[in-house]
Amino acid sequence: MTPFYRFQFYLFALMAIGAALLFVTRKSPVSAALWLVNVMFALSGLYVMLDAPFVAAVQVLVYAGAIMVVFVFVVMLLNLGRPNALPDLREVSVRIGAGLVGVALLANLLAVRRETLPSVDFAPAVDNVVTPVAESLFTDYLLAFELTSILLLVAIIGAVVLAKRRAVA
Amino acid sequence: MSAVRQAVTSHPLDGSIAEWVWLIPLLPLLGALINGALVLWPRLSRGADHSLEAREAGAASSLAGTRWLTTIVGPGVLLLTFALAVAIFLAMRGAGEMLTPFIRTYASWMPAGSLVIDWGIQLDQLSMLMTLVITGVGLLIHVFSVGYMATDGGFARYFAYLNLFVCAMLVLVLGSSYAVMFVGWEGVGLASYLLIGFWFSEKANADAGKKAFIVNRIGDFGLLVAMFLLFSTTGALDFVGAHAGLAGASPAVFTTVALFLFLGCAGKSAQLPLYIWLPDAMAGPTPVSALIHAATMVTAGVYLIARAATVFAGAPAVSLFVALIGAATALFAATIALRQWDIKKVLAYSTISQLGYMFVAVGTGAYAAGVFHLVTHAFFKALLFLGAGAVIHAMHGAYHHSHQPDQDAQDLRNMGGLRKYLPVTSATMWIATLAIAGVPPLAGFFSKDEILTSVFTRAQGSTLASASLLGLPGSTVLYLIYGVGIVTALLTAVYMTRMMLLAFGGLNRTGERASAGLHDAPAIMLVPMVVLALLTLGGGWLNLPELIPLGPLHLLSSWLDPVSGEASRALGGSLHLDHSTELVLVGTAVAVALLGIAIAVMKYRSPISNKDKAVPDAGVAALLADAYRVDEGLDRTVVRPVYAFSTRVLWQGIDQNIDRAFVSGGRLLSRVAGQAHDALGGGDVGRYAWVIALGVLAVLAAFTVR
Amino acid sequence: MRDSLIALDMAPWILPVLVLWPLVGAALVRVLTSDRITPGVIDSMPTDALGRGGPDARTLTLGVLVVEAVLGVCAWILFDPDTAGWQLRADWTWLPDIGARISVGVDGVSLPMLVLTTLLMPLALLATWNQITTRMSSYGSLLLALTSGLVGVFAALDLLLFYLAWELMLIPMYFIIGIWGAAGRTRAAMKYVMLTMFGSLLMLAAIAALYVLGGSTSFHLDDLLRVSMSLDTQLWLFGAFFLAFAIKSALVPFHTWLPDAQFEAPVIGAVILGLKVGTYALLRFAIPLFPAAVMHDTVRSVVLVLSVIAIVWGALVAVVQPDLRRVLSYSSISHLGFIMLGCFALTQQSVEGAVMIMVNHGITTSALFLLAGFLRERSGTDRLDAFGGLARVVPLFAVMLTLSMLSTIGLPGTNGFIGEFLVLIGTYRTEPVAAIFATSGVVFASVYALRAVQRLLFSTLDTKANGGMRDLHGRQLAVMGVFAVAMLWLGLAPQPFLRRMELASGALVERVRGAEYAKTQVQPSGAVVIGAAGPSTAAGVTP
Amino acid sequence: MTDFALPGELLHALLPEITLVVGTLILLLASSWGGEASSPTRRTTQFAIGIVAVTAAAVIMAWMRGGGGTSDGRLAGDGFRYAMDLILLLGTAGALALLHTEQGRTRAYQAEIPVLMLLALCGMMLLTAARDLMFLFIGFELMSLAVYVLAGANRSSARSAEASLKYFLLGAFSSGFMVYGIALLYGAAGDTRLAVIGATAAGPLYLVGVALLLVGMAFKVSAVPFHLWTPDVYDGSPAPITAFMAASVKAAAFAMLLRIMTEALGPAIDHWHSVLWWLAAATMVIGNIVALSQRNLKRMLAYSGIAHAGYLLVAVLAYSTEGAAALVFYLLVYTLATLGAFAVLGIVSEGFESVTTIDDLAGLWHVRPGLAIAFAVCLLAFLGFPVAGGAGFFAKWYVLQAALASSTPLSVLVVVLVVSSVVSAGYYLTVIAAMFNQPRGETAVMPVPTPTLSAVVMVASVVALLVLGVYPTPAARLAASGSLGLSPVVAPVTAAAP
Amino acid sequence: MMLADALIVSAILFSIGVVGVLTRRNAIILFMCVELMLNAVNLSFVVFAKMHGVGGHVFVIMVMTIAAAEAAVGLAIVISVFRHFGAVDLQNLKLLRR
Repeated sequence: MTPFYRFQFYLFALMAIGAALLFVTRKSPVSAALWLVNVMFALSGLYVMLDAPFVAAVQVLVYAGAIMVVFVFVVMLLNLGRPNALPDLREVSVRIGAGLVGVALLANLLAVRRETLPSVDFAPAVDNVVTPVAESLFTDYLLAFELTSILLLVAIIGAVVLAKRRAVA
Repeated sequence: MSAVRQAVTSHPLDGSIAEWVWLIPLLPLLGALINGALVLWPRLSRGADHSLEAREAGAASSLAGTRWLTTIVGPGVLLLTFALAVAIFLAMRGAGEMLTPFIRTYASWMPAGSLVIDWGIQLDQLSMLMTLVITGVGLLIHVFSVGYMATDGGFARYFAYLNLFVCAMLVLVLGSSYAVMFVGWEGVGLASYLLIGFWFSEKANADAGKKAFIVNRIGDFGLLVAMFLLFSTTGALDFVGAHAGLAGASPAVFTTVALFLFLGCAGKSAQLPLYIWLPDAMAGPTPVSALIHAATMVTAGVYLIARAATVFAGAPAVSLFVALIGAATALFAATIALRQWDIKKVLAYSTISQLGYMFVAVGTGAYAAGVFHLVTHAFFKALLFLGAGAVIHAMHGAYHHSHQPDQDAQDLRNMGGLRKYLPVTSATMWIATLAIAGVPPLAGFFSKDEILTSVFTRAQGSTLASASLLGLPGSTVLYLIYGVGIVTALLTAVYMTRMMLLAFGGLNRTGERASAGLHDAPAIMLVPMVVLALLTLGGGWLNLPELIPLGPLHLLSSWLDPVSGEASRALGGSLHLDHSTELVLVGTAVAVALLGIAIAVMKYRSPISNKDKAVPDAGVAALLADAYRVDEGLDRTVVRPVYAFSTRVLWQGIDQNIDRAFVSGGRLLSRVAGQAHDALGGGDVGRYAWVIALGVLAVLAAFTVR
Repeated sequence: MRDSLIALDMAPWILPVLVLWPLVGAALVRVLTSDRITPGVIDSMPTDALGRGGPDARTLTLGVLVVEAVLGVCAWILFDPDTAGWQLRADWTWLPDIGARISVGVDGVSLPMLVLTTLLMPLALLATWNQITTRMSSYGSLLLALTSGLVGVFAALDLLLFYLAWELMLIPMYFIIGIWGAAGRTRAAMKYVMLTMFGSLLMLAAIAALYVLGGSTSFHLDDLLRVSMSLDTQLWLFGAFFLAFAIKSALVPFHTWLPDAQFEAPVIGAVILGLKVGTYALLRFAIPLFPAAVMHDTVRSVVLVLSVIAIVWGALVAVVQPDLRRVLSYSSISHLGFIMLGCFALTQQSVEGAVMIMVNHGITTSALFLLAGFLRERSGTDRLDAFGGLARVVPLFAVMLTLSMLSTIGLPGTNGFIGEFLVLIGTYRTEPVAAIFATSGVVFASVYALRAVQRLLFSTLDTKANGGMRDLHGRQLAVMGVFAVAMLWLGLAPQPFLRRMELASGALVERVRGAEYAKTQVQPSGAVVIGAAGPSTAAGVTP
Repeated sequence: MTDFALPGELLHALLPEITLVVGTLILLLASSWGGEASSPTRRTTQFAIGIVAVTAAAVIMAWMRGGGGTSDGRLAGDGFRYAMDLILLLGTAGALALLHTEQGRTRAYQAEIPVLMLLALCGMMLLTAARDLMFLFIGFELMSLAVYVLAGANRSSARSAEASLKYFLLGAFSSGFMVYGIALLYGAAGDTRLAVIGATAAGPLYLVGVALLLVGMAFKVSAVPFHLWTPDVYDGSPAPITAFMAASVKAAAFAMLLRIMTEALGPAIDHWHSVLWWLAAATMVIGNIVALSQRNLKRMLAYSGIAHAGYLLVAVLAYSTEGAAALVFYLLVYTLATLGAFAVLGIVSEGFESVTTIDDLAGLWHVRPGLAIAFAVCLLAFLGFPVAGGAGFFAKWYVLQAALASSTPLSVLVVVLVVSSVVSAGYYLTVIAAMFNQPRGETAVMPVPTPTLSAVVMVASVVALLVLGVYPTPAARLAASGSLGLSPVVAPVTAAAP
Repeated sequence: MMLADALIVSAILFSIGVVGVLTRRNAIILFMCVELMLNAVNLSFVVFAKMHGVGGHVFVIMVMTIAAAEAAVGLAIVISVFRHFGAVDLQNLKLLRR
């Protein structure tokens, strides 16, 4: 593992964390959404470094590219582009409390550090990163794959049912 | 009805008329049922009438139609019973000496495991004597009642109750076990309750009945506990078995049983401190007072102690205590009787006082003397009450006819000079008065003298004299009792003479209009009085002392010897006084009686003013007139606090608050919980998320914090 | 008579029929008759709810109950007083998976209660004939369902069946109070059900625990009697059972629901609430199942003290009650103290006495509640201060009231005396102090009873309207006559009952008292082996 | 070369689900075919009930044939799956019937609503079958997404929309925790199969994973303190959907919970046992106490449902075959009672703008005795009252028995259960008292005549409850055989119950 | 070493997501915070996939699909709510309360 590799890793990590912090502190929905996109890009970088280029690609394409766009679209649709008259953030005391909760949560989650993780080789494996995913997806997790189709069907029907303009009897 | 269990050994009375003894309590019961049916029958057949007047009129006409039946049945059953009792008595006399009681069991009553309680009758000398007194005096009083109650609307009801009473009283004295006796014991209490409250439309009368029953129940509590202790010690409740089973029991058992028994006796026989019901019991019709509250029921305590002589003989200290209480009661009641204005109240306190004498007797182990006084007292006190009844009857009639119903027909201050109007009544009552005062040769003299003599004798030396009570030597206690007895005798003479003088002596205070209506009672009432007067005159012959050998000596004592003689000797020893001492004692008693009469004559010779102009009593006299204000005191210290405690603390304080706490607590809980829960979320998703996050933290912490 | 019944081979099915017949009857009544709707409601009524014609619901209900009573008498005749153990048994598989059985049987303790119930129900219905006139079909079927529950409680030997019957009583009673009760009915019914459920659900948990401890194979009492438990377990489970039964039978301090429920309930409800199912169940289940707990010193002291408190408390509070019904309720609470005392003193006499009080209470208090009902029927109230001098107006009523009150306070010669006397004399043998304190109850009892009698019957007739009051007549008089005969008969000659109780109560005492010896020989593990002697001892041995 | 064809084994194992999905897709096409004018919702609903019936037949066939699992251990073919499937199908069928009635009245629902219900059912059936966290998660989300939409099914109602949003946001939030837990468990075990996870030593990763997974499931079964959404969502959703959520969604979530607990979380029992203990206790107590103060019937039933989740958690905690059987039986009874109660609720709430309160039921018995009695039976079944409440008693009984027979007897929890049941009597009986003891108000609205399908649901539920209340053996046997395949992989350690 | 660090980053991002949920009132942003949480989880999956093989990657793909579906449904719900309430501020959504 090269120091540069390590530098890059921490750079993306810090980027993600920083962007996430900015995301939760923005008042404007649009800027918040954009900072979230930023987080996703940083994560995508981390994915690459963690030997998951396919996931990284999907992350950028689907997550940042599709899902977040929908978000921004809805924000715009509902004319929320400018900050509301009401502040979106809750009162300072709530924010401080939330921060404390977050820290406590983190402290608890960090119990996972007690686990000794195996040391793995971080040399990027260039070859054939998609095939194992595909094989797994279409054999062991075939059912899951098929199920996602139903899931998406539900999403479609749901969206149609809820959002379609219709004269209600 | 056939005997279920026959005595194993043969008995002199086997096969005699005594086998019919079960009829004795049943005949009066039959009378009660017939009379009861006569009362209720018109109601049964005329239930549909809607107006009270119509119904009562109908019932009254129906009753009038059956009045003759009641007149026959009421006293008639008593006559039959008395005849049967006499026949059995004669059979007993004829059977010679009878050392064991004649016991017949007819059915099993309460068998439960080792507990055997049978419906059984025990006929022995004591129960025979009591039966004779009850049926004899009872018969006379029934006859008297026919006249006394002649105009009362509740004629049949009255006889139903009275017959019921006689039945219960006979069960009481004939029962072969404590349990069966208890049936009669409570039965007479019930009959007494019903008869005291006979004119229940007056609240005071009903109250008096209630009070009598409740106070008696306090005594019954003692009796019950005594039975429990007897059963757990001896495993038996019949007299023979239980008394036999006590042999060898520890003195503590004897003492405890005797004490609790005495509590029962004190209640029934109106001893301190449970006497309070008896004066109030005068609310009942006067013949009832004569029969129940003078002659029979109130002496049940004396009977029971004589019956349980074995128990008391084993507990000398308790016997002393009994005697002491008896003496105290005698004196206490006598003082109150000094200042009573109600003729029946005087007699009532007099009865309490005389009962005290009887308890002195049975307490000192002179069971025969006690029973003797019981018998003579039954004669003269019944006579006094009947006389009082005749007076009241006359006064009431007079006031009624002169349309002065609000005048008190029982107040001595309204009487005076009645001798002129009621000569027979006056004469018979004077006989009784002299008897109760202890003037020889009347019955009261003999019985009272025997009691005082036996107390003095035992003080000289006996088991009792050597026992001790509360640290006092027995002989001291006995001398004290003797002194109290003498003082009481003096007071008895005083208050009785006072009563007689106020009622019959001096000038008439009834009033112009009314006095014209005063006249002696009809024959049906006078005849019983005369018979009782004769008995009072001759009653002393039942038990003549050696000192006065006018006939066969100690008839009663020797008759009762198989029942209580042994116990009597165990307590009293066999010491005999020499003739001179005895003579002095008799002389003292007679002198005291005469002195008392003299005092009263001195004081009440001069005419007193009418009630309306009477000066109220003051000081001690007022205290006596108010009977030491015991009732008021009890009301203030016991009755009202208990009521207040029940109402304020137990009921409203605790019960209702438990209730309220339950209901409103539930409501409060649900409301508070609901509100608290709303405060948690209140519809705001953000807050819900908060709760979830905190929940996550808690769950996580449970897993990660070790 | 008995032989012919045996010849009919009635014994094996009489109890199941007794339990099920009222349920069948309830269905019949509901199907064949319809609720008579009060006119005011009809306007807003859809036509289908108006119902059909058909026979009179009351009459039909009465008919069913009379048949039940006849069957009850048959059971009484079939019962052999000289045989120990369960009789008239029936035992069918019910839920094979968990081992629950429909197992019924009676012994000398349950038989009197069962027969009493079957006889009481038609009498009570007859006496309250005109008091409930709305929705009689529902009323009749609820009453019948309730009867079934009551009989089931007395007959069940399988604990699950018992529990079902136990709860089956609750819902009809809730509705009878809640629908036909007085103004405060909803609250009273709610309180009754909530408290009872609290107890009975704890008991359910205890039954489950007992069942699991016994190997999860059977609910039969005989089998559960053989379960061995440590003292601690016994104490906990006994506590749950005891709480259930103490609440149901209104032991101080769980008694406050009773006066309210009996006050608000229609008369027949009050009568049924007076049936001592709680103490019966205590005697049948809680005491024999947990002998070591029953003999535990602390438990005994607590229960005995509570019993004595109940006796005195009930009597004292009864003294100051303004209504006849409340007086009666509190007198019940006082009686309950005697029953508890008898159950826990555990001598032959006290146990027999306790059962006698249960029976007597069913007779006497029922009579009194019916009388209170007659008062209300006639004048709309039973406040003591609304009356006075009634003895003049309604002498038959007065005689019955006085007789019943005397029975309540245990006057010798009435049935009340037998039970109290036996309980006290038996208790004195083992618990003299408690017995002495309890005996003081006889004094307080006379205070409340005579006060009520005096306020109602004696004094002046001060209310004009009461002068026109109608005396007992016809149906009511006949019913009351039966009660009067029963009171005197049981008071003078109770041995038909005592004889039947003898063996059962002896066996009970022996079973529990026997455990006392075992307690001295605690095994190393701390477990007390109980009932190892097998079903023959459990079922009853000649003492 | 990998064979990408759908393996026969999988087809075999998923026959009921495939039946359902194929039927649903056909229905979807058919429903859009009709166009809007003909208001196809009721017809769609009827067909949907038919599809449910066919699926039920498929389930029964699969069960009778036996051994329907896959060899890779990702799908179970045990009795638990099929028994739970049947309960879910029952609940769905009932909810569809109620929807049919509701639609007949309000015409507020689109034809796709029954389709969504069937798709949600598909997710639920996956939850009962899956033994792989990935399938479970997808099934879970499938169910959840459909139900989020269903909560907002009444598009004309703001309350419905609000319920939908609340449910959605909180559901997504909690499933975030859950999926994080799954990730950690995957990290600890290296596989998503439950069996593999269950054979893993409980390290830190594992424990934190269990904790977060628990949170996610606790949310879905609405255990305290993750329950706050329940009353709002039940209140705002259309009544048939509420019934669907109360009965089927809860049952599916419990099926998932039980399977995961038993097959995957054995190694951590020492840790989660006490946590779940407290959750169960708090759920029972708080659910019941808060329900006391509710006047709105749907909210009251929501809190009652929360309390029932607590009872069911006790069955889970028993951690035994008996516990599993008790859970199945309980869910069956709960489904029946819920359907019956909502059937009545649907009828009596006709004509009310927003909420139906206890006061609206006052005197119901006097005008519509049948409705009142049916409702009372269902409430008493919730209460666990014997005979009158029918099988509700046995449901509680089996739970009690399992809890006490558990290797770590849950005595204290049993007492909590019992006492909180008494509290629950407080609100159930208040409703009953209102219906029976109070007079019908002058101005009270007369309930509509009972529609056929509602009547069928109501009567069938009540009769089933009552019959099973006297003779529960058939259902108990079904439940018992429904739990056979579900014995704990790791024998429960003697855990320290608080 | 870096695996552990990556997990920590994941935990931090997750916590930030939770904090966001707790501090925001706008439904859409709240939903975005949930998306952040999912992203954090995905990072964990990828890390574990590095340890255990591609199963994690498949899971990430599934999560993304689900997130997409959720977004579709969620935003539809938001729109529906907006139609009724004219806002998506959670503090305005208080029809459903006691």
